[in-house]
Amino acid sequence: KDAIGLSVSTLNNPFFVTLRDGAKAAAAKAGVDLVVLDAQDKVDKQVADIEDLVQRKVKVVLVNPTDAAAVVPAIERANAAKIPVITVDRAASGGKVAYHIASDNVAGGKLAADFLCKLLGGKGNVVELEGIPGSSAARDRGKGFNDELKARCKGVTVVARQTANFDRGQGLSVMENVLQAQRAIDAVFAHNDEMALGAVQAIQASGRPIKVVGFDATDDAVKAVNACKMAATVAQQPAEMGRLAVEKAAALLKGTAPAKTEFIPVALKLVSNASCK
Amino acid sequence: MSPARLREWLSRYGILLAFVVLAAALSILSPSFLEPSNLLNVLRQISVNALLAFGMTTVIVGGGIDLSVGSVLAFSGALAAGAAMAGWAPALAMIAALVLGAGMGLVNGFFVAGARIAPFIATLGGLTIFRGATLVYTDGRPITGLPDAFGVLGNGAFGGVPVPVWVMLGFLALTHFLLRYTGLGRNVYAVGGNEEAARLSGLPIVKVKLFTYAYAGLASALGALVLTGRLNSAQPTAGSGFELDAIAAVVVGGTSLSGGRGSVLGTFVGAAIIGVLNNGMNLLNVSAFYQQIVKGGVILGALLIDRLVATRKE
Amino acid sequence: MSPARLREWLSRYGILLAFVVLAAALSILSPSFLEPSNLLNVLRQISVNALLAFGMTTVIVGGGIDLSVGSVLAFSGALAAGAAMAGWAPALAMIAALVLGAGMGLVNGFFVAGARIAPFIATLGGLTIFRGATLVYTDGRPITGLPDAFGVLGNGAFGGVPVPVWVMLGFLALTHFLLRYTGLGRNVYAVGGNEEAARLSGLPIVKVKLFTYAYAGLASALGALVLTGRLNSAQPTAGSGFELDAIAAVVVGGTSLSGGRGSVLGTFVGAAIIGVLNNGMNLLNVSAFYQQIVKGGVILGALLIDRLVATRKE
Amino acid sequence: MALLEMRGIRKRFGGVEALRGVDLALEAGEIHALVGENGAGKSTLMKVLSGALQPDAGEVELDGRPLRPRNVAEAQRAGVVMVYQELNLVPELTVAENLALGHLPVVVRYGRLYEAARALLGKMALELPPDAKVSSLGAGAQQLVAVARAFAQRAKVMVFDEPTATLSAGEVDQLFGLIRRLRTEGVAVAYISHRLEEIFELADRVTVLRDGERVATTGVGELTPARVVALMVGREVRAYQRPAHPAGEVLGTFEVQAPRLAPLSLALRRGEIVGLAGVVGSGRSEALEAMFGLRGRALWRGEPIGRPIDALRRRVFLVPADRKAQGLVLELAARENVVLSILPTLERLGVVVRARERRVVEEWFQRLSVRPPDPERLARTFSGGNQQKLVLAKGLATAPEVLLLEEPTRGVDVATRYEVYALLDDLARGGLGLVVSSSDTEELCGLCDRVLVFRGGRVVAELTAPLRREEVVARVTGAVA
Ligand SMILES: Nc1ncnc2c1ncn2[C@@H]1O[C@H](COP(=O)(O)OP(=O)(O)OP(=O)(O)O)[C@@H](O)[C@H]1O
Ligand SMILES: Nc1ncnc2c1ncn2[C@@H]1O[C@H](COP(=O)(O)OP(=O)(O)OP(=O)(O)O)[C@@H](O)[C@H]1O
Ligand SMILES: O[C@@H]1[C@H](O)[C@H](O)CO[C@H]1O
Ligand SMILES: [Mg+2]
Ligand SMILES: [Mg+2]
Repeated sequence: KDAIGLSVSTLNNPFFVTLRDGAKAAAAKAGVDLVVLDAQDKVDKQVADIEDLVQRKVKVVLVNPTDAAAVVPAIERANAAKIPVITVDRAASGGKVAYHIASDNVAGGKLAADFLCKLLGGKGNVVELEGIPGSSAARDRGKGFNDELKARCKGVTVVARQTANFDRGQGLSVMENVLQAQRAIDAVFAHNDEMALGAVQAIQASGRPIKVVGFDATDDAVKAVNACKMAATVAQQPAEMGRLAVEKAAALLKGTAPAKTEFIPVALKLVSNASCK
Repeated sequence: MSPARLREWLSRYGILLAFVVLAAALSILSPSFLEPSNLLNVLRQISVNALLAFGMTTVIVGGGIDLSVGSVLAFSGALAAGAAMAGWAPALAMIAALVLGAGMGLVNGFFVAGARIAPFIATLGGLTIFRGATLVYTDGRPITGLPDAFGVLGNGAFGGVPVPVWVMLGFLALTHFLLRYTGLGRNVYAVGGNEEAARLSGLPIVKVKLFTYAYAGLASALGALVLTGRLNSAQPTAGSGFELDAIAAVVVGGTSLSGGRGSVLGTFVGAAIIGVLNNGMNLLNVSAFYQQIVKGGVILGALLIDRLVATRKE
Repeated sequence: MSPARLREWLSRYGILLAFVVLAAALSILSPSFLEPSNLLNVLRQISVNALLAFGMTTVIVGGGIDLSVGSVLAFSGALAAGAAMAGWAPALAMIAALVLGAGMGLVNGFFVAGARIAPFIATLGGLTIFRGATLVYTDGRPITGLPDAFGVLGNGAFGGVPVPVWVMLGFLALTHFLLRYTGLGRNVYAVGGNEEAARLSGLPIVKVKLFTYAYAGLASALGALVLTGRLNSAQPTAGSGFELDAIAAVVVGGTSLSGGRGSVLGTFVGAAIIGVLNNGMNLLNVSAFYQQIVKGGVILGALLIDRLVATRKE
Repeated sequence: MALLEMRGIRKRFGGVEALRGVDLALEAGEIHALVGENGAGKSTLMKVLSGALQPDAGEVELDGRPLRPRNVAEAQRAGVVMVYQELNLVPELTVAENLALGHLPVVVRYGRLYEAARALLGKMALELPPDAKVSSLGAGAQQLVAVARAFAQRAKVMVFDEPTATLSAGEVDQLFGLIRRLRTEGVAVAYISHRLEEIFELADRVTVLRDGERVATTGVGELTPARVVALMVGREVRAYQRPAHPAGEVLGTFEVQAPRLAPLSLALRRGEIVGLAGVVGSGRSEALEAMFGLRGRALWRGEPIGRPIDALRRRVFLVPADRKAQGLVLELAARENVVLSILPTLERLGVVVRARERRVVEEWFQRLSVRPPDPERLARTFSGGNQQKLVLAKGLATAPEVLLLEEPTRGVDVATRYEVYALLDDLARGGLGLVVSSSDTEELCGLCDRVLVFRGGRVVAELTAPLRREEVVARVTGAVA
């Protein structure tokens, strides 16, 4: 049986666990082995993991980069071994990549900006909790969000911008800090739901009325939106990403798909709750 | 007071003094610092670190060290949450987690006391293993939707004081009593201070060490319950890196890393210094990146002054 | 050979044996393990950890410990990258980073040897401060687009052997020579083995300790250059947690955490065991979450067997 | 039938056979002295008895019942208590806590604990504060705490392993009183000491060990000191007396200032051995350590010595009292210890030149006849006396002009001791000046040209050869002002 490898930035985030599950199901259906390695958000471990996948002679490498630049040498190593590479959810900034399968994160950032703008009536102070610096997801969401505010919603200003590395615990502590420092905050945009839920925890403890928008639509976040603890979340489809990636890989294996650089966007939608005030 | 006792008192007083100076400076710089609500806020924020640090003090006084506290916290938190989700009564799930936390500590203790592997490396193994076990158990996903009882432990209040603060103070009193006023506690000092002497005095070295690690495990599990409540969920990554914070609180509080000396009251002051520092920098709007520099600098500075005072007195 | 030397040799041999058994098991389980390309692969993968661990060995033999190596790595990597981006010649930027890394080590050394703060806590301060400095310097963002020279250090090859492997072996030879054949190296063992005796023998204790920390800083900076090359960028979070990996390699390699004993060759074996373990589990498709459990378990198991062998021989 | 019978006890440590089938019987109400050279097996035998070590073979009977303690606590419960050769207290705990260690109640009530400690100390006529940390006490007081702890337990058999090594004369008298009281209470006492006069003052019977075997057990009345020594070493030995020799010119003068010490000036001649005498705390150690820059301030030939490194530069070397803690790096080879202070002179471009190193090490191994003559062995594996020679070799390799020695033969057996004396004499003849601080008056009298007697931080007398022990003792104890 042929094997394909999947190097994930971290499996400590339910988003990627779902992505992995989608990939596993697709692999079972396609009749290939799937080797999943967890980089634990460490750039150096991810490089070593991909090297080991190349060594193991997997037929295709699927990569969800921890950092866009740091992963490049590893991708080049796979290229040198003539193993096709597909990036999933986050992009690499170099190397030869056959497909890039991800949400259109710039569009997702815009979606969040438009929603918040309307919610705040075009005026207010926003805090932005950034994902891992150097990951394309964080960069693109930040770009989409901020460009949109500057272009179409000048009344809303970003008063604090800090990274919480896509992590819930850090979302809590960073938000606690920001709450101490900033007197006037109307809303928070977090680059993912884990950070958003951490921020919600801090905001509840402070008792201040602040709207929170997240990204991913994880089960927890959807529950929070339904309970009016979060205003909205931009839904990604991680299982779909995993499935698509494995299917593309299988097609490459059979030679039924061409190996050319192509971005395959995965649909996004906003999950909100109109019954909250 | 004999000169030696005076010196000891002064050297403890040195850190208290540092604390008072720090607090005074902050209350001048930021008017909101001294508000009762902020003080309670600081106490709540330090509660988890303080709980771990109390357990860590016990281990360190006994001549060891425990790097696995953060992982034990994560695992016992996940187990408590998992049990509750499986339908156990919350109280029962919590008690089970405390017992299991102590059990994980015992495993560490076995490698240190039974197999005589250096504590640093034995508990480094524990750090890796219990973290892995947490990931396997939770499948990398947070456990959410916990019964309200957990939230009360993390975010509730009683008589105007947050529940985590009560838990912390209760455990402080318990640990202080244990170390200071029980035969077992004195044996911990003896084993940490001079293991050979303790052995020749017929003390049960292995049991004493097992106890210290089990106690640290218990403290971690207690911290897990508070943190799970505060985050309203059990996180697979909870507690990573907490071991270094806990050790910092212990050392700043005047406990010697070579064992046999120290007190949990000092550790409390140590944890408070670190907490006040974090809180103060937030109030003063020090940028997050600079906070780390300032924090490291202030801690080293405090120890430096402490050292100078101690040396002058020698 | 005298019995004591034989025992010493056997106890070192114990770890080598563990290594051989592990490697044999892996080569049976996975046919690709013993391929030369994979062995070079493993060597390249352990190079950064090994470099840090060589520096760490020097500090530990000298009776200290250095928790700041990961942060020193991040900071000196960022400084090298920053200088190169500012237009410095790559070689110059690299040399500057090595000097600055050694300088950061000296700062640690000052707190330990000059101010006599316990090494654990002094370098924990260093860990925080240098990480903060890195974040401030990089504004928390990776530095990318480096000149090719960096890539060569990380990913180039010379005579079929990757450059990082040459760097590692060269630094291994240098460190071994230094510790074993120079007066300074002898002094490191003496100071770590019995500081009081070293003082009464007229050794310059403070200078010796400063040297060990500076050397660890240099090793971290060298690791930074290799890692920056391997990642084609300087990452602000690079190296976090590396201190524990480095210490694990040192201890698994048979160096005593209490100082005065050990060898950098043992550390190399220790780093290799850990590297082979990581590589082997990836080749064997051990599930990611279980990898941590297996890793912790194998390391503790190896130490346990080592202990049993050593005890039987006493 | 004896209270305690040990039969055929064997114990091996790696290659060393410490005990080769030793029998020993202790009667209730006797003080039984154990003597023998260093490494003869005295401590090992007693540790087997006290549960600190497990024998390889042999049996022990107490009161006719077999005794096989697996640890110290079991032996204590059976009624065997030992005061160990190495001080075994917990420095950070109080006197009272140390006294009760191993028997602390579940909940400690300090009021009661101190009360009990005070009562115990009072009964023993010891004036020690129960609430003081042990680390705040002097060495002698600490030893008395260890003794008191043993007394606190109701024991049938009590063992004392070199208990007087750190005691002053007064404290020794106190201890002897207590031990005699044990005898009247019917306790069997085993007493180990290298000080023969103590044996003759105290013991009823004497057992002599040599190389892990018992060579004799006799009533003390049937023995003379010379006979005991002969049994210990297997031949006759007479007290050491340094042969006559001419005095040299003045080498230089030490001007010493140290806390708790009156200013002191000592002019030292070539070939001269000056002794420093005094009880513990009299200031003789302070004076010696100040000359090496360990405390206070000293001038040598007008140049300041503030740190050991200053002293070494001025060719002054100290052989410290505690060779394990201060003298040697135990985990390094003997070779590495011997050259530790002269590494810079052996280096070329920072690298130690092995040939030069070997030459130095071989020379000193030979001149001091270190045994076994294997420089590659770890320092830890040499016996006490030979470790002492290693420390001396390290010092002599620096080519000193002045050699300071603190308790140069503490815990060193008679035969080796004489080797050390002859060596010191040899060095003095070679033109060195020596200053020896010792609590052994026999040693001072046999070895020194003159002796400075310290009391309360000042020199109260200077005695010159011929030295008589009675006079030195009288001055030291203050019996004669
Ligand atoms: N833990 C040990 N490991 C190895 N050898 C030991 C150990 N303890 C004792 N020995 C050896 O056993 C022998 C007997 O030692 P022991 O301590 O009983 O002698 P001793 O008669 O008490 O000497 P001293 O008068 O110096 O105290 C010596 O050769 C000693 O080196
Ligand atoms: N760890 C060891 N391994 C091997 N041999 C040892 C060891 N320790 C001691 N020995 C041997 O035991 C003998 C005596 O050593 P020991 O240290 O007990 O001497 P000692 O005269 O009792 O010293 P002290 O009076 O300082 O206690 C020596 O022959 C030495 O080689
Ligand atoms: O898109 C993903 C998710 O938003 C996740 O929560 C963190 O990593 C990003 O790349
Ligand atoms: Mg001995
Ligand atoms: Mg002895």
